[in-house]
Amino acid sequence: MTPDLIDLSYLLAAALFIIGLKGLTKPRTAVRGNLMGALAMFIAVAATMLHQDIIGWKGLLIAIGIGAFAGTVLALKIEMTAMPQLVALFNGLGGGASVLVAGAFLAGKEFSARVASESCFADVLTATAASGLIGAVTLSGSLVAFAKLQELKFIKDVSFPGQKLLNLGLTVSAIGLGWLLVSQPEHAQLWYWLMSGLAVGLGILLVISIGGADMPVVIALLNSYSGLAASATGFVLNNNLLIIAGALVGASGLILTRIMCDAMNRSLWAVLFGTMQSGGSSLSDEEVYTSVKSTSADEVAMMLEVSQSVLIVPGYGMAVAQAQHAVRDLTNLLLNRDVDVQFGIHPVAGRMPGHMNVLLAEADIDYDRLKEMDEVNSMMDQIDVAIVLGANDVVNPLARTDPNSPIAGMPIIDVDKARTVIVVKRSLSPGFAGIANPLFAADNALMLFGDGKKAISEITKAFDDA
Amino acid sequence: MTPDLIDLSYLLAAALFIIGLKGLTKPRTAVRGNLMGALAMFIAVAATMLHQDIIGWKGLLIAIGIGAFAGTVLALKIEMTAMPQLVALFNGLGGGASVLVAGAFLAGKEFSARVASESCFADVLTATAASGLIGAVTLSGSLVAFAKLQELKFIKDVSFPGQKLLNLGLTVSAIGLGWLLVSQPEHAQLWYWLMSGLAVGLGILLVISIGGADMPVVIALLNSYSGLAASATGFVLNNNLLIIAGALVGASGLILTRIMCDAMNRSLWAVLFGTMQSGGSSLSDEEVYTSVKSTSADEVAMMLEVSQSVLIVPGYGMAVAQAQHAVRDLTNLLLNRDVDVQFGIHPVAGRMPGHMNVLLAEADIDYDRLKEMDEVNSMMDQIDVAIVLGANDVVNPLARTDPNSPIAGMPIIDVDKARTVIVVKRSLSPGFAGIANPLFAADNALMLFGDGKKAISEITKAFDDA
Amino acid sequence: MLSSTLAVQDAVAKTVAAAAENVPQSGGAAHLILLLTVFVLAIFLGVEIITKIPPTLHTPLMSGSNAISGITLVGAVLATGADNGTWASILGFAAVVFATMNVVGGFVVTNRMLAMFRTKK
Amino acid sequence: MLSSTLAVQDAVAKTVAAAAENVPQSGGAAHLILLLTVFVLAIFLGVEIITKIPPTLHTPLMSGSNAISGITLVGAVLATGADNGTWASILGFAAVVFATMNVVGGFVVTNRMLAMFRTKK
Ligand SMILES: NC(=O)c1ccc[n+]([C@@H]2O[C@H](COP(=O)([O-])OP(=O)(O)OC[C@H]3O[C@@H](n4cnc5c(N)ncnc54)[C@H](OP(=O)(O)O)[C@@H]3O)[C@@H](O)[C@H]2O)c1
Ligand SMILES: NC(=O)c1ccc[n+]([C@@H]2O[C@H](COP(=O)([O-])OP(=O)(O)OC[C@H]3O[C@@H](n4cnc5c(N)ncnc54)[C@H](OP(=O)(O)O)[C@@H]3O)[C@@H](O)[C@H]2O)c1
Repeated sequence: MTPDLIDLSYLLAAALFIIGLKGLTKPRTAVRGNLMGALAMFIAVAATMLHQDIIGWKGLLIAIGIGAFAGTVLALKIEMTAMPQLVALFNGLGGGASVLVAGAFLAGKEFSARVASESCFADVLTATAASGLIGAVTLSGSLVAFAKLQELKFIKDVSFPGQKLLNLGLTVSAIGLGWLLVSQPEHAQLWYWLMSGLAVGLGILLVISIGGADMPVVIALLNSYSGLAASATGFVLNNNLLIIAGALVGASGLILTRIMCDAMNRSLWAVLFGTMQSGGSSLSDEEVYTSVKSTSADEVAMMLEVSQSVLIVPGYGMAVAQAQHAVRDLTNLLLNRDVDVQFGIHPVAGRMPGHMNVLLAEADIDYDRLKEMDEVNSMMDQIDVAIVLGANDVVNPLARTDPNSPIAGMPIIDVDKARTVIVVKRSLSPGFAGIANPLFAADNALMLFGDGKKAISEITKAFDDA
Repeated sequence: MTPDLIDLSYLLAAALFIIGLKGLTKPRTAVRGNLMGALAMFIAVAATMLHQDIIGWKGLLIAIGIGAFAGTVLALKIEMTAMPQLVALFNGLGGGASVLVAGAFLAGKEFSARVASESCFADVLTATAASGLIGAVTLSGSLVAFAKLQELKFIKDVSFPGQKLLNLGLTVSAIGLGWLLVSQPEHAQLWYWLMSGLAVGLGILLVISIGGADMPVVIALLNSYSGLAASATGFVLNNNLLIIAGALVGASGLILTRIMCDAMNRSLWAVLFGTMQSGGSSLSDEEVYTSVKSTSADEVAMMLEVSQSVLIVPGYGMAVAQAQHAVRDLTNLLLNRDVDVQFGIHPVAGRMPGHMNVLLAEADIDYDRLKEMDEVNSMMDQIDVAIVLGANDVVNPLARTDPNSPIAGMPIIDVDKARTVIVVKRSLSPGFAGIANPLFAADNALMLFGDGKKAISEITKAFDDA
Repeated sequence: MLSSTLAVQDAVAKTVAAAAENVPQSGGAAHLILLLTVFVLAIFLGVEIITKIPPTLHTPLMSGSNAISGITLVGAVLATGADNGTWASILGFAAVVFATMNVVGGFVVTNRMLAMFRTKK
Repeated sequence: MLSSTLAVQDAVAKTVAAAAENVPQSGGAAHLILLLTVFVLAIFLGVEIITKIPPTLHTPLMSGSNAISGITLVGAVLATGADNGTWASILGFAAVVFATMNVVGGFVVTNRMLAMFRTKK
């Protein structure tokens, strides 16, 4: 294949990536969109492999085989609830690949020839440094995020005095090494790997002090970084497909980050530097939980029997309990008995944007029943029974009432304004934000303690028997 | 200014054009968006003038002065109703500029040097040919459109047997000349001007047979062409600002064209090749207009007094009569007396997309009162009086009922479903599509014959006196 | 001496050829594809943005984008300004006048229209 | 002879310099700005498209765009495939494995998720 044909294939691939992303704007076209993206990737890789300079066919095919096999197995075996971790893991691998590609470029023959002829341009070197720096931070940061989300034992929240100063120092040193790389191309490899090493450390330190539930924001941000790293690699290799695809991902990650921050009413800065003071002002548990009433599955079933419209507000607990199939059964039963069922989806319920939607889709619940926060809030007064399933922060009225609470100003789903609220969770322990929830002690609220899946199944059974 | 700085300014200008267009997505930010576009253009031109090779300062400033003066005067003097013509005129000028720029390139020193050294690349020559061809069609086509819209005497609809064949022949010949230009760069100028001459003829022939009211589609299409011509010029000059700005305009024109065609339920093909059979099946005037009832301004005023909600559906006649200020007065009076007034805006009412919106905005009517077709139709049964002001085709129920009518399937505003319909126009003569309108003879319809502005003023007066 | 000179010339020819090969040519196909990429991206971007513009603003969009299409003015300035001989200069002069009318008139009239929209609230 | 050779050499040097000047260099600033333009356009385009994606599809978007970011695979293939010495090949090999996992895994898991959305209706 001539270089020009390859370039044209890259252009085609770029267009397909764009059309594929456009497909994701509608559920109906989303599957096709994703396949277009995969096709684009296939075209790009195939065209590259037909490049005249490619000689190491065998090694290449082995490497691709290993990667494809491992990726597919992971992707097919993973539980839907573990999606955040998986994305973090893949993201880290992508970042790692950027580091290695830029490293291989510096180790390659073309580069030594350029150094010898003193025609190594500063722009290419800068891009190489950026690729390594961003890639390495993405790699280690993502792996730490993965470990935290997977709740691996060896990882814990680390924070020590002077941490910010250390981070700053590391950042400055890494950039300094990058500068050395640009100005002393003859020692490029040395500076490059030193820089990447520091950046790996930086990635670890940056993420390790961030709370588990802020991870989604971090992952989106790292996703954006991995895109930017790919773009930087594109500048190194003078390859505009990499530049375009990387920029698309960069934009996507940034926008998701912003959406999440908006929905949590926190600044990106606060997320990254952990300035959420867990419980700055808030009231103690004893003060809040004075009059908590608990209920049983039978009682709930009886209430549902006399209801006309039920709202289910799922949260992270539904993911933990894997309760989505149980919820589907209950929903179908209720619908059969002419009870209207809706779902109130908070934008940051769970641990990823759209987390609840995916779980409920997995359980075959019609996505027309999933309503966004604003819509649900505007019809809250017509709801007879609201079932809060493993959600906590996203229904905490303190966000509205207590301006000193860490979640003050975060928009919430106002279940407290429904006629009756049933809260399904295992205990009175707090959610991610670590604060008590006065909803549990509200006059119209009843607690149904227990594992989410078990509780919902019991309600279904009691309702069916009645 | 070094070439690199100029390139950077171009990049900045491109970004500003994009941000400016984004501003046009909301009325609130539209003014700023337009100013950003103007700023971008200023930056681009200023940076170009600082180019080291620019020496003919004086001539340049004179030319810019003349152009800026003439453009400003035209823009400030023009009536809002004449907007379509003005856009057509400017558009033609833009196309003409493309032709001249590509011509100047071929006449210039750089080009002769390239020919001498035989390093004139086929791609640049192709782009030059495209620039000239598209530009010339745009030029003459737009000027014909201008003359038609301005209703200049010397122009009339021309169509003769074999016209399509002639057009085809001209197109093929022009392309052939373009091919000669590419393959014989030493005679480039000869082939270029021959080709452009043919293209001018082609532009005239293509547009001259198109009906006056199809002009907006033609203008949008020509606008798109002028963008593509600018892009082609960008390929000639290796200038990516031209490429980007041209592509943006190209996309804009194409989308507007499609929106208009959709709203008229006609294919672009049918518009371009005039396959609208004026009155294919339709009924004769005598058949349709058996029971037309006419009314007076006083009577209308009396009806308005007992109404609660009034819908005004403006059309091209409002533009002709310049009745928008009279409409504003009537609207304010009605609102003062607690009569609700809404406007039903059909997407192709008038002679340009958004034509009615501009006129009503000129008269200071709140744009929240302007409703789109679908919204209006869904609340038509609550309308007491619908006033059709100089609209005809866009309220013709034949579009719904007569599958053989030329406007069959065109979505219309269903005023015939309102309680009472008042139609304000000068006679029973047809609108653009040239077909009779059974609405005028409907049981619930009353004709108020007369000039739009006069009729509305009389109603206002009668209403005020009452 | 002759052979030596020839050898040098040969070496020279090789060097030149190598130089020409190593440095990708700006006029070459790769460069063209890069420009094409820019074009394709801009078309996609244009479509995305324009489809978001509400019908109310379609007339200003038409005149505004018309003004933008006058960007050929940049090309016209380059054509007139350079020392290119009389004929090219005349063409360039006319091109500048036309394009400036398109640009300035287009932006002014669009501004006039949009200002009307702004007055209310 | 010496002087003649020198003259030839001088001519040669000039020719080379001229060749290098006439052919705009692909690594030059103009080319860089062109790449930058592509980058900027793609960012704008990305923002336009992504803001249109509904919340329901945000998780698939995250994993799908993650898969796209594995485009570094193209770079990795170039790095491994070329005859670049052992060290570069090892780095390239690892890069290909990593990037392929990212790409294939990402698209497969996204497809799995989206297929769930499709089943209903
Ligand atoms: N989605 C995102 O993109 C995103 C991004 C960043 C941050 N966040 C944060 O994550 C939080 C999400 O709020 P959320 O309301 O969904 O979750 P949450 O506030 O973290 O609360 C989850 C609740 O589920 C309960 N739970 C856990 N396992 C359960 C099981 N097996 N059965 C039943 N209940 C169980 C827990 O209570 P028990 O232990 O008593 O059972 C816990 O209170 C917000 O603070 C948000 O800011 C989300
Ligand atoms: N807007 C666009 O973008 C666009 C694009 C392409 C085509 N078109 C076509 O243009 C047409 C637009 O429909 P329309 O309903 O707005 O207009 P129309 O069907 O052309 O009818 C306009 C009516 O206004 C009346 N009129 C003219 N001058 C008047 C005056 N001074 N006072 C009162 N009435 C006057 C005329 O009747 P009298 O002579 O009896 O007064 C005429 O019947 C459609 O057919 C559409 O397809 C529009």
